[in-house]
Amino acid sequence: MSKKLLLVCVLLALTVSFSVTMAQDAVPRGGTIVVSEGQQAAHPNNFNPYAPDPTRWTRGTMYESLTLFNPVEGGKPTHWLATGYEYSDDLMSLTYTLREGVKWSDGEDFNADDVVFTFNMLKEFPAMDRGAIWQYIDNVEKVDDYTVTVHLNQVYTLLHELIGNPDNLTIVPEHVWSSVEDPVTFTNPEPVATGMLTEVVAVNEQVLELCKNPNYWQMGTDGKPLPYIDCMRMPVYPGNDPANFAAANGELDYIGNFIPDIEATFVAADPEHHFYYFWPGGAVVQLYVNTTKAPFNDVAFRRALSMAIDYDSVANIGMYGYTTPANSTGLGPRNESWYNQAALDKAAEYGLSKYDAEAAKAALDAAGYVDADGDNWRDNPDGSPINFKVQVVNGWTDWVTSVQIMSQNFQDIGLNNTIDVLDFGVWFANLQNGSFDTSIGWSTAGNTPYDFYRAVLYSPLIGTDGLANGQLRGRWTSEEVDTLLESFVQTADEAEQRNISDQLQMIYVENVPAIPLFPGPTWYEYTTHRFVGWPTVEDYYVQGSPWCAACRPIVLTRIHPIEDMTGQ
Amino acid sequence: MAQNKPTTLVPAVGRAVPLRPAVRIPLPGWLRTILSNRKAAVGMAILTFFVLVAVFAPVIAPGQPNKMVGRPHEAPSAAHPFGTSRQGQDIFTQVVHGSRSSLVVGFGTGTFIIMLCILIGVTAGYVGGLVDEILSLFMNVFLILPGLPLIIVVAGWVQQPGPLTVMLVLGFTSWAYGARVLRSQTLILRNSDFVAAARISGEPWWRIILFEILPNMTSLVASSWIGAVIFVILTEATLSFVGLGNPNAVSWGVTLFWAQNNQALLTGAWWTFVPPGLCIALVGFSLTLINYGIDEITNPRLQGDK
Amino acid sequence: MRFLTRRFLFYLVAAFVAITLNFFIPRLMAGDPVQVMFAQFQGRLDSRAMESLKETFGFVQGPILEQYATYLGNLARGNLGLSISNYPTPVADLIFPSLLWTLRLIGVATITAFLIGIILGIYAAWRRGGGIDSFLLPITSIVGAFPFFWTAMFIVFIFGLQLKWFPTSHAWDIKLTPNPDWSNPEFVNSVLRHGLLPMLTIVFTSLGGWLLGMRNNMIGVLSQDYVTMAQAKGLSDRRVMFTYAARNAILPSLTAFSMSLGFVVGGALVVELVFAYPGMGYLLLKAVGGRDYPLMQAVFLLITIAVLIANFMADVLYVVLDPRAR
Amino acid sequence: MLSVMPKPEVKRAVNPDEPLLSVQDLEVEYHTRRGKVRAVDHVSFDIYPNEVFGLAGESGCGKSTIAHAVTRILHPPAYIVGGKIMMQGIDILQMNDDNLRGFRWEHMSIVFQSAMNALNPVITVGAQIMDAIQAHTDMSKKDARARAKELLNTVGIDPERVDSYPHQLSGGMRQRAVIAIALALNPELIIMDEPTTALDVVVQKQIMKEIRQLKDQFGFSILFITHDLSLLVEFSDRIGIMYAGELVEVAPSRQIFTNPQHPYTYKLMNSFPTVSGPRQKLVGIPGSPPDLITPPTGCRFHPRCDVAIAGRCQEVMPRLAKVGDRHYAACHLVDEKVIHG
Amino acid sequence: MVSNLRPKQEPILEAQNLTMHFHTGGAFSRKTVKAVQGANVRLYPGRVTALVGESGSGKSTIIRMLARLYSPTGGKVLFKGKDVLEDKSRGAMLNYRSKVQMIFQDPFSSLNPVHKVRYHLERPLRIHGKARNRAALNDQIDVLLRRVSLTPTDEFANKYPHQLSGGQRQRVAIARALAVQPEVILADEPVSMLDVSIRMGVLNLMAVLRDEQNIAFLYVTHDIASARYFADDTLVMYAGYIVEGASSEELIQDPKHPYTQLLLSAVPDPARGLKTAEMEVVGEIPSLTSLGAGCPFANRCPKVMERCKQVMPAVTELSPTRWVRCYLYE
Repeated sequence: MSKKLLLVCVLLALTVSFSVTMAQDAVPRGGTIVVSEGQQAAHPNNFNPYAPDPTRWTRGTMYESLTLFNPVEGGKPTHWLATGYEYSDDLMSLTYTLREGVKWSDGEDFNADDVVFTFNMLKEFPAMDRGAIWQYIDNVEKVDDYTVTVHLNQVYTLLHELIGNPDNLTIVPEHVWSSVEDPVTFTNPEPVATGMLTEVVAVNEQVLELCKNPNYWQMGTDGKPLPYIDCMRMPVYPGNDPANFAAANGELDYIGNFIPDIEATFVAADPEHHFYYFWPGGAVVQLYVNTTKAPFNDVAFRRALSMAIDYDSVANIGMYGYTTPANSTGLGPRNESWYNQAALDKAAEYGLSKYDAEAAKAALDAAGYVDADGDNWRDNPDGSPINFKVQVVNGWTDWVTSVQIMSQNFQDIGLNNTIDVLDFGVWFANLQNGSFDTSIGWSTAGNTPYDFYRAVLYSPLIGTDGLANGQLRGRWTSEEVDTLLESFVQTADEAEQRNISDQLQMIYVENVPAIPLFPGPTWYEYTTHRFVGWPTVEDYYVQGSPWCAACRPIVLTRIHPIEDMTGQ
Repeated sequence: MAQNKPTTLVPAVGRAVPLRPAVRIPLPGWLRTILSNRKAAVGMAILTFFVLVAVFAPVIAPGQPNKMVGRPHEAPSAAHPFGTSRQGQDIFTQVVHGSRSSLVVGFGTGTFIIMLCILIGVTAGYVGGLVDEILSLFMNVFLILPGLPLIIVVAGWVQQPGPLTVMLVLGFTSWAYGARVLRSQTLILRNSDFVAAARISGEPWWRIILFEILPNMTSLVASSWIGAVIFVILTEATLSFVGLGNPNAVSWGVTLFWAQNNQALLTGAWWTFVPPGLCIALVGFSLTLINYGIDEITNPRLQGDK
Repeated sequence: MRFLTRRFLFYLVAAFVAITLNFFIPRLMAGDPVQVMFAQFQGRLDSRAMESLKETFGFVQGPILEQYATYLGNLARGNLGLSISNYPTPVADLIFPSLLWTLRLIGVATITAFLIGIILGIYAAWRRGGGIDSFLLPITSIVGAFPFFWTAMFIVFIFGLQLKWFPTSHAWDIKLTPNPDWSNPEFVNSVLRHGLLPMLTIVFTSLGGWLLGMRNNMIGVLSQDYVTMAQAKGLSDRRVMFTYAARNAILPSLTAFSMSLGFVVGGALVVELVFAYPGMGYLLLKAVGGRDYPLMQAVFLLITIAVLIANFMADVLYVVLDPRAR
Repeated sequence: MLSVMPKPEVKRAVNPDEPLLSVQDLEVEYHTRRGKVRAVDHVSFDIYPNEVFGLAGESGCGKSTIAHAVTRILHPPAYIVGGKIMMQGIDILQMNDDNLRGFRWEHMSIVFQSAMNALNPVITVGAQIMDAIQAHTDMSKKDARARAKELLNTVGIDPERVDSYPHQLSGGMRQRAVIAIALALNPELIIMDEPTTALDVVVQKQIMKEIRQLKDQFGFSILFITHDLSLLVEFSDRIGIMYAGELVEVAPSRQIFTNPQHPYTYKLMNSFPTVSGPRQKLVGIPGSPPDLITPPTGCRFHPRCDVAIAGRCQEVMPRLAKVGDRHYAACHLVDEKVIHG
Repeated sequence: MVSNLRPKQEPILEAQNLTMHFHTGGAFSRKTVKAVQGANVRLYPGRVTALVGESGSGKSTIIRMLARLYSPTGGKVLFKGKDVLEDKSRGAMLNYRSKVQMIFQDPFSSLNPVHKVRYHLERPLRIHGKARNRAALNDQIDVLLRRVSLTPTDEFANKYPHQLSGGQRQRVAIARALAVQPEVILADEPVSMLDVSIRMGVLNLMAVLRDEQNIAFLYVTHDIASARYFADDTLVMYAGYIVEGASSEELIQDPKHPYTQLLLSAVPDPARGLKTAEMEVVGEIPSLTSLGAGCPFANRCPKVMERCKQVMPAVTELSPTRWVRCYLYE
């Protein structure tokens, strides 16, 4: 019996007691919240949750997943279509107990057949299996109408997280989808779903408007079906400018925009009602260095680079002060509970991740990187000149600015470098095939450090074609790391996982395979002109950003109008 | 009421003095000719100003234009006459240095385009026949195709922002108008008696093109060239603005791109987009004036009464 | 009618060239466009889906002519392909509503600009040295020297953000009705309000060209004997100005109009972008930004075809105005 | 304030000895960038009813400028700076625009040099005739159309061509159409500025013959301008010879041809070959006409004149003086009767 | 007077059955303008042959074919008995042009406005190797300008065309033609654009060249009176056909072809007065695109016969010195 089950029980109890205590409170209902995620393409008339990008909004809100994991609380589960899950003792199977009484929006009952159908559909159409969950699954078995067992083909103790992510798996109705010939290109114009927003009122070049599912299974604290709001409206803004004008004008309620100078533009427009919180829980952005090339193959050189960067400027100017410098382990605030203090101390000892140009110069001098030919630029110890490029994607202006700062920092310590602004396709291909010197780039963030270190260091990610997948950009690998990563997912014991994590962090600090710059901020603004109940800085009950598929359903079940707007 | 002075009918309507065919004064005098026209003279003055700014940019505004020298979005002050960008760069320095790339790209690409125009237009006009039919068809087709979308599509594929790309893309997509104009002029000149006379004198074809036809098209070539330069400067700014330029470069278009990117409108940082926009417009306007001047010089009818 | 037939054939050729360019531009570029095109499907599509996608876009294995045939075949069936950024939505579905907005906005704006420019040009030439000639003409040429997008930004800044007279985004107020409803007068009113600023921007920036062109043509025509003779015949100024002078002077302007239509449309697309107007301009930029090549190509094709149709309409008008072209 | 000249009921009832048109001391200048050009300098002549008065001279001598000045269709940069143009006793130059509009075409019309340019290419010839009629009368559209057809018939065009556009007509027909427009209101005077220059001789012959017939039929006068001396002499009743903006000789055409008094006229008459008569050596006139921005002092012809009187012709400008019956010449030699025996 | 048409000497330049059909209306059009049909022209040293016709009759096309500016659709051009059209090489062309030169109608357009007079004269001298060095060049230019009475020569050599009057320009054009020391000069309406007072000067200059340098002239004009004045022989052209040829005086005194008669009766001539019997003529010159096989003058001819409309008559020789293409004289 694992601690997971225990957790489930506790949570169930919590939920129940919560509902009970609040049951008598009347909550204002109605209204249409206006949502923007910034610049947005026209909404296609497509409600297939497995279509790549534009149907993001169907995931979680229209089509639901089994269990949601809250990134803010280190992956605390909120059960949704499932009421619980449990790994077998040999960790080779994962059994879900499904919620009873859930109905599809057309009135049909939701049951295990739908879940099994959805899993198998992903198997049959790998194009839809975007989370690649079937790489760990052998088969999915219906135990009874409300129990489903997933049989694994190898031990992988993070499978529940993969399955829980609405971007990877949301359950579709078998009675509708079984007759769909090619679900990959199916546009699902008349969606039948279990989610809270299933009624399509408008979908056109300017707006997407969804209204609530009359049969929704979740109950509010007032004992009536959720959500409290009637509808959700997503206007299309063909640029950040108009979206931000609208935000500043108070036309929007729930916002995931990047807004420059947000205090001056958005908050100052109405400090009473305009709020934001850019929780730095996103993936850490790093400066990748190509460790297959000189001088980047020299750890001393990489350490010097780590000292040379003005992290504060990068965070404040490049990133508008919306994030803070990262630490040398590469882990961000989302994994704060996993931080290895020993590794951080080690980093401090080396002087890593701290802007000190003099120290960087000294480090370079010590390692033999001095100006040999008198051109005022440092050269390699063998006398060959150093001249490298810093790659960045065209149009990603926060990164371009950050790179401009770093390029200047490197020049200041005598390193000759230029900026190479590339089209996304070229940039991406260069990172994949290793034809770059240094480049800014994203990493991966998960509920445990595993996701980050696997993406950045796990050598099998270099495919047989020589292309690096994940974010294995710098190509620094070691067998030790590979073994550590493999053992992490073969145990469900958190203590052992922590031990592995500590070792990985120490290795990262010692070897500097890449230079962590800052954790990615998550864009989230909200206004309280019309609606309340938002995650606030004080009560950040879930990640606020509407971009988070696992979070927005939770937000939508909490918010309600200030005063009753039903019938308006 | 008797009038002392005889009136003339509708004095507003111009009737040309029966002038001889337009007088073309060879190079030493071309500047004098242009300056004799008031519009062109004003245009030349503005353009000269910007050329001087470009040449003496390091003197006028010393320092790296992309260097972060101040706080973000400082309003204009003595230290930063045009304020600073969101990145704390000095807009004045950027605008001064931007004149270099804007003018170089403008004139460089404009020259490249006009070369293409001459090559294609004169070939079509001079060779005639099937070659002309085919080239003319292409000219007309390219003329009618919506230029900017085509440029954006091509630039979208090219994926290598930079002056060379701009030059090639604009050259590839924008040669048609000038080529067409030069072709029809070549056709006229090719059928003129003096070309026939040159052939009868035994002049070889290349000398006829270079020494008989081209010198008679100088004003046309000049105005097409200037037109191309205006087009390039505006289009380059537009391309940069929509994010198809190199955001690390220093040009007016790029400064505007960053202004837009940092939501200058929203933050009220007008100083980040007004100066570069004005500069583009002023250079464009000065060139337009020069073109009007050339038009008026070659087509006396368009001149004012005095 | 021979003239129109010839023009029609020419437009067919032009359309064909545009289609062909669309096919060859990506194939002439350095690097492997297919790889770039599908880079963003990284890990999201399996190989079978990729293959079928490639086939849809004509990026099939085999000789280039075969690819070309596939591409033409798809087009002939009206298959513009599937959008990459909005996969698997057909490109046509994305474009159609935007196309209508663009046609409405740019159509009305260019025709308005042309008509105003023509009329002002007529008067500028008729009263040489008068108000229009010495005052309005230089102003419009200065305005015309600004990049379209800059003027648009400026107008948004002043009238939209500072004075708040007009909305700065969208083609209609979505709070009024989420779906377009042309039977609703409030909706129509909203469309007009939203369209006014972008339209004025396009009108202001393109007016100068028409004005100057018409003025110069008009000056040329005014010195023609038939105008002098019409005056001598004792005709009213109105009749001389419009039936004798303007009717002839407008012909070259009309030709210039059709030739620069493509240019104006290009500039107008950028104006749409600044005004967050849900038209093709924004779609094109979106497609370029998102490397949605099928969408990009389709936008270009449709804009081109719209321009060609507009040109043909200008030709028809030309034939109506000039008996010599009949 | 002048009123519109009343139209006589029977126009031809005017005194044949009274000049119909009297041009007195007419001065026209072109204001160019290089300076003022005196294109017409103190020119005076009369035209009598039913007379063809020809003006001859080389290109740029001012003959077309006079034609345009008389009809007041000179445009800037040309300005009438002095003189009078009296039409039946009223000075055309004093008319305001409204008066002029009513006067012109009703009393005086003009036929331009090139019919191709004189006809509006985008409207039918019928409409262009009707325009003229309807601008001056309150004739209905239908009547005006009938009149247009009649006029076309008069000038020898099939009346059914009334709906033809200019480009659908041949060169000769176009010129006839222009003449029809000029005849539309039956004016007393028609000014013809090189009406047949663009046509070949056979068609020219036909048209000139028709003009003559029309003149005899309707009794109008013609101010006829051409550079073709043969045609001028053959067609005109009287001829004025112009040189460099000045009228140097006026005489009946026979007399001009057979007994020219001014050296320029004399040389001019000996400059063109003929198809009849003896084949003789012709010499032309050496030199070229002067640049009018800096015209020669004195007699403008003196630099090309081989009989110029030293010291006099260079300094004193000769005035037009009577040398015979209706024969005037502006030459210092005229008084002294030294020329041509 | 020695007959031109059956001369004792050989023609220096001869056009045999020269034909020119132009295609118009673009690549897809089948429209053909039959500009010249079966023209025969002979030029003799020291003689002027005039080619008279209305504008559009094809006379300029003939002269341009002889100048080898156009390639004829059919027929031959013989120079001193040798067919020259065969050899299109640059050498052969240069050789031909050193013997056959041309003067254009419009002196305002036949001189390139960007070049000085000196350049216009220098180029043929250089191309044809008439002057080896700068000094020789200057001498030659001096001689040429003197020949056409443009003195002081230094002054004229340094002028641009726009600084010259029409007559002076035409003299420059003549000087340019003379530069290569040609044996034939083709003059395309050389005086029609000039003022009456200076025409004679130019014609007389050419007459002097004919006499002194024994040059053969082809004089194209629409003015039959000047043909009579200047030319020894005259050919009359109508709608692409040469319809009559005779010595000039004979032609004027006794025109045979109805068109020639019409033309002469139409020419205004004050010396003749208005007494001539006028021919009643209708219609205008036919369109060259729609010419049938018949005589093109048939539709206007007062003496037209049925067969005139079927087939163009062949040449009828009336005397050793004249011929006509008309059924009236068969």
